[in-house]
Amino acid sequence: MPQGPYSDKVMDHFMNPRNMGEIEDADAVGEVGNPACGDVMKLYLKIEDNKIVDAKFKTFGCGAAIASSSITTELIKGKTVDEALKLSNEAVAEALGGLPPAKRHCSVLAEDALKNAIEDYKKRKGLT
Amino acid sequence: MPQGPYSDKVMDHFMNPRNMGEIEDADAVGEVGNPACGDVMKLYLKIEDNKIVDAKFKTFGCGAAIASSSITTELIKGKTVDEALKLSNEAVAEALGGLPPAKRHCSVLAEDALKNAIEDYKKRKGLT
Amino acid sequence: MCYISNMKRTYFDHASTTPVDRTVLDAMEPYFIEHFGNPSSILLEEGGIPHQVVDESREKVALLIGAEKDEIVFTSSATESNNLAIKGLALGNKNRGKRILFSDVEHYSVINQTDFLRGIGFEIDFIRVDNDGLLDMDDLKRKVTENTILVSLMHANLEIGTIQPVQEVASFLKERNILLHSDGAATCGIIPVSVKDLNVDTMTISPHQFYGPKGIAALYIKKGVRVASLIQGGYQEMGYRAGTENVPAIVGFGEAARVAMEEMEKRAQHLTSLSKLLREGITSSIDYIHFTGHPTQRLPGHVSFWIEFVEGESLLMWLNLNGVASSSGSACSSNVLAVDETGLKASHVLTAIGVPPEICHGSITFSLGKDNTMEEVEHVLSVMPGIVKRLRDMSPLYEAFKKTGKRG
Amino acid sequence: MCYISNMKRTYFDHASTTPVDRTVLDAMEPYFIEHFGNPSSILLEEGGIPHQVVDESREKVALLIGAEKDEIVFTSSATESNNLAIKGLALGNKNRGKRILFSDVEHYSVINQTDFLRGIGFEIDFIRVDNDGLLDMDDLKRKVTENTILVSLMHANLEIGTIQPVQEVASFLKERNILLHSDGAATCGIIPVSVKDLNVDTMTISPHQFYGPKGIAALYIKKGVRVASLIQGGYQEMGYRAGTENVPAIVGFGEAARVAMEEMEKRAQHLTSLSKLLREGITSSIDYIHFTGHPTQRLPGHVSFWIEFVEGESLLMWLNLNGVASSSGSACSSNVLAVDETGLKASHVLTAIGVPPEICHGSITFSLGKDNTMEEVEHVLSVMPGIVKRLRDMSPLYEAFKKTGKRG
Ligand SMILES: Cc1ncc(COP(=O)(O)O)c(C=O)c1O
Ligand SMILES: Cc1ncc(COP(=O)(O)O)c(C=O)c1O
Repeated sequence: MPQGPYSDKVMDHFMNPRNMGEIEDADAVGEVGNPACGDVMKLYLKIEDNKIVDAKFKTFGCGAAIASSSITTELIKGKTVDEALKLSNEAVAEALGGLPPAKRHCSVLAEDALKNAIEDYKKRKGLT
Repeated sequence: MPQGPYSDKVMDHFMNPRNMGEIEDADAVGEVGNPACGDVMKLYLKIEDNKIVDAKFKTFGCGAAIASSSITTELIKGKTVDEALKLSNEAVAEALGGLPPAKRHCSVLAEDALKNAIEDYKKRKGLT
Repeated sequence: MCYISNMKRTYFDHASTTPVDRTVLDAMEPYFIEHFGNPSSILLEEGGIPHQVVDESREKVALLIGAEKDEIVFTSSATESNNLAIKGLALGNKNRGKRILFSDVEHYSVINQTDFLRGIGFEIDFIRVDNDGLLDMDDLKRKVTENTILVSLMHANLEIGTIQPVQEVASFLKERNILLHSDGAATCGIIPVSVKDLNVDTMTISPHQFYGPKGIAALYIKKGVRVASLIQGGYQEMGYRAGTENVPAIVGFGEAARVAMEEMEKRAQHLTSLSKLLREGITSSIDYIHFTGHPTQRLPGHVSFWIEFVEGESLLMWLNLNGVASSSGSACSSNVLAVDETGLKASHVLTAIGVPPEICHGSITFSLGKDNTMEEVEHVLSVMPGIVKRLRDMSPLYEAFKKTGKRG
Repeated sequence: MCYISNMKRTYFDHASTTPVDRTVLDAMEPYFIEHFGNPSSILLEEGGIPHQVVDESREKVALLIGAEKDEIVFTSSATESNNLAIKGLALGNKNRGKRILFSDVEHYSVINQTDFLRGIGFEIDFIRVDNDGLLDMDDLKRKVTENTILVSLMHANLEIGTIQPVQEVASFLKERNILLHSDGAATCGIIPVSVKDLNVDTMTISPHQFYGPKGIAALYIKKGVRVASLIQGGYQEMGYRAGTENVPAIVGFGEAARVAMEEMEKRAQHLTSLSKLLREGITSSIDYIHFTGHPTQRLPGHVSFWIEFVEGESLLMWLNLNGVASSSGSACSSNVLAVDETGLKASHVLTAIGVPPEICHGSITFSLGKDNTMEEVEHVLSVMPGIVKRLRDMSPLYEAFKKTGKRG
């Protein structure tokens, strides 16, 4: 069968998103995007000893946005906060087997959501 | 089978032109047209007692020009000179079952050839 | 993207394109090989039949919309017809004025001509529509000036289904000697159309929306109206459109038109009853849903809506994964292969009918066809609620709404 | 106009159009009904295969002329390609100048753009050709000015068969930063073409001259060259050409291109040997005959000539009645269905190569194809002398010539 615009990896994460949901007692929450633009991502992190022990997301958006959020939670779980901060949107897109040019902003959004959550974490910890 | 641009009558006269040839001792000869325009008609008449007893033509030109010449010789044979003069290009086209708009000038050429021949006749007779 | 292979497909996207009818394809077949000749080669035996069948097809297309045969010009697509009509009318009548008006809900093949037209000296303005998508007559009256030569008002919009009051607009414009083009791609072949009654100057007709082939369409040009050609060359299509005739496609167009006329009433009844069920079923099973377009003045078999807290592309993709083909005015889906993000604007049609962009994130259009069945409607109704629930469960916007009762 | 029915036809008019190859039609078939989807609907399963096959066809067409895939834009005909190229290059580069040059032997789909282009502010001039139809380089040099942005020089002319020195012209123009469009409708798919070697900016490719379908063609647009679109609308063909893709025709184009590449050498050898015989046979049996076009730099299988004291349309009609399809640059035959006589001018191509209109009254072109046979050549050779004699016997011009020895 021919490939649609999305890689198999994107489709897999779209159909079977990993870590979808809320963390009630999250140590950090990041939310980025704008309803008027069509994408909103919310990322919940559980952090112990500076290490991300759990991550969940809720996303409103297109297939690429959902897949980007899903893979991001997978990529950061087990990482230290500093390691996680190094995750770039390119790395997110690459982990998904690539994104169509018009959808690159979705991986940027995922990177932003992560940065936003870690900022929240640092704020809560009084680290900034 | 579908009809081409020409009526069956035109095709018949194109394929089997009537009265094609020369009259050696013609009483009148008309020649009209211009090689640069692609059509030249030459009409030979044999006239006795003011009556056209024979008519022949030679024509260089397209299918419509050949058919127009051919039918004109048929239409005028047996007519008096004055009757023949009344033959219009519309009558020629009509006798052919019609001509495509772009080919109407061929029937005009036939009318002109006839007029030209009759003029020649009158000149020879000193009638003009 | 076929993850659930071998699933029976429910095709509810006839507005996008339709399969060619078997009878239409059968009619086309002889003109690829057996009667392949050039219709302009009329002095050759090879040209005879092609010439004749092009002529007969022109007649059939003319009949479909109540036109004369020599008022039909074949083009390669509805898009080309709209371009020929608008640029051709503009250039053919530029001595009378430079102002052109488009309705706010015209198809891209009309509105995207704006830059080209401005570049060669024309002035474009847009006429508003109301929340049902109907042209705002007051706005039309305000925007018509002495300098106005042309208005483009589509007959019906494929995204929201609304049928425009073309006849009424035509009457108003005729009094002012202003030309009217109407894009009938969504109506001709589907509902009865009479160009004489509608009183339009030009109208686009597109067969691949009614089981005819792609790569062919037509423009009705009312006798006496001046339309400059856009594509010049040989003397085909009475000089309005040069290029060797696409004979098989023209024959298929004619056949599709003939069959459409014959079956129009039957098809419309079938479509109307199916779409009524579909609409009722969706209404009763999904909350926070908003139907778009006019409730009654609309295309048969056309159901369009947007759902709060549900993004259009994701909904479309989930429907697809469940075997259902629909289309979406969603920002994303329409141009997912664009080279950059400039294509990702909200649908101009939804914006025009006043749908708030901070709540609506893409609409879905179900456009049914003659071969759709009750079972297919039921299948769609059975999968929709689960998909909507799934996407809402995942949505931070829905989460916030449930907690606060506030939207957006 | 079938008077001699059931006569086996000898088709020597491949320059006008060719039948679709059976393998090409077979390749097209699945895309009318089974895979009818809209290639732009890439989020739907229905769009997947159509999208993919359009992509694959683009690759095959690119390969045929040595281009990159994304340098190929599908259009509806060679005529449209020529219009897109010339108007598009003109409008896309109008800030650099307003002067455009056409060779004197361009096809109608180039020269008939003159009025449109002048109407929007461009200046057109024509470059002479020599008696063999080759571009006059000195005239080109004389006519190129600071203000010149574009030259259109066809790759080969279908009426006289001459292949132009496109590469040489390109080198001259590149130094002056002037764009070059070349109409390859007569060459691509028939002789080897490399757009990189030819160094053109745009080139027209037309499959219905090499056993592909009608209603589809392409324009090569060199990467980086600015071409404004002529038909605006949705985002198809990378924005150069809007409108739902004609999938079956595109697939047929790709297949025809693939087969043409594979068989090109074999076909050309066959054509060359047949046309050599044809030419020799005509030469030895008919007097006062003049072959047109370049003796060696010409299309394979192409024999063109005019005969003194014989009018083109009559000759063409008699050949047709004898089962032979040819074409004629004759004033009359080309536009016999025109609404008036304005179409009845002598061929601009014959005039351009210096054929005296008072002696020449239309040329005949035999363009052979891959399926023609030696027997067919012999049939043509057997009927030609009789037809010529018949028409001369009937001609007052020939009568005068015989009597006076003077022509015209
Ligand atoms: C109303 C309307 N007009 C024109 C078009 C353009 O049609 P095409 O892409 O076949 O040229 C469409 C396409 O869906 C349409 O909906
Ligand atoms: C050299 C050349 N260019 C363009 C064309 C136009 O082709 P079409 O009528 O298929 O658009 C022709 C037609 O014969 C041609 O010979």
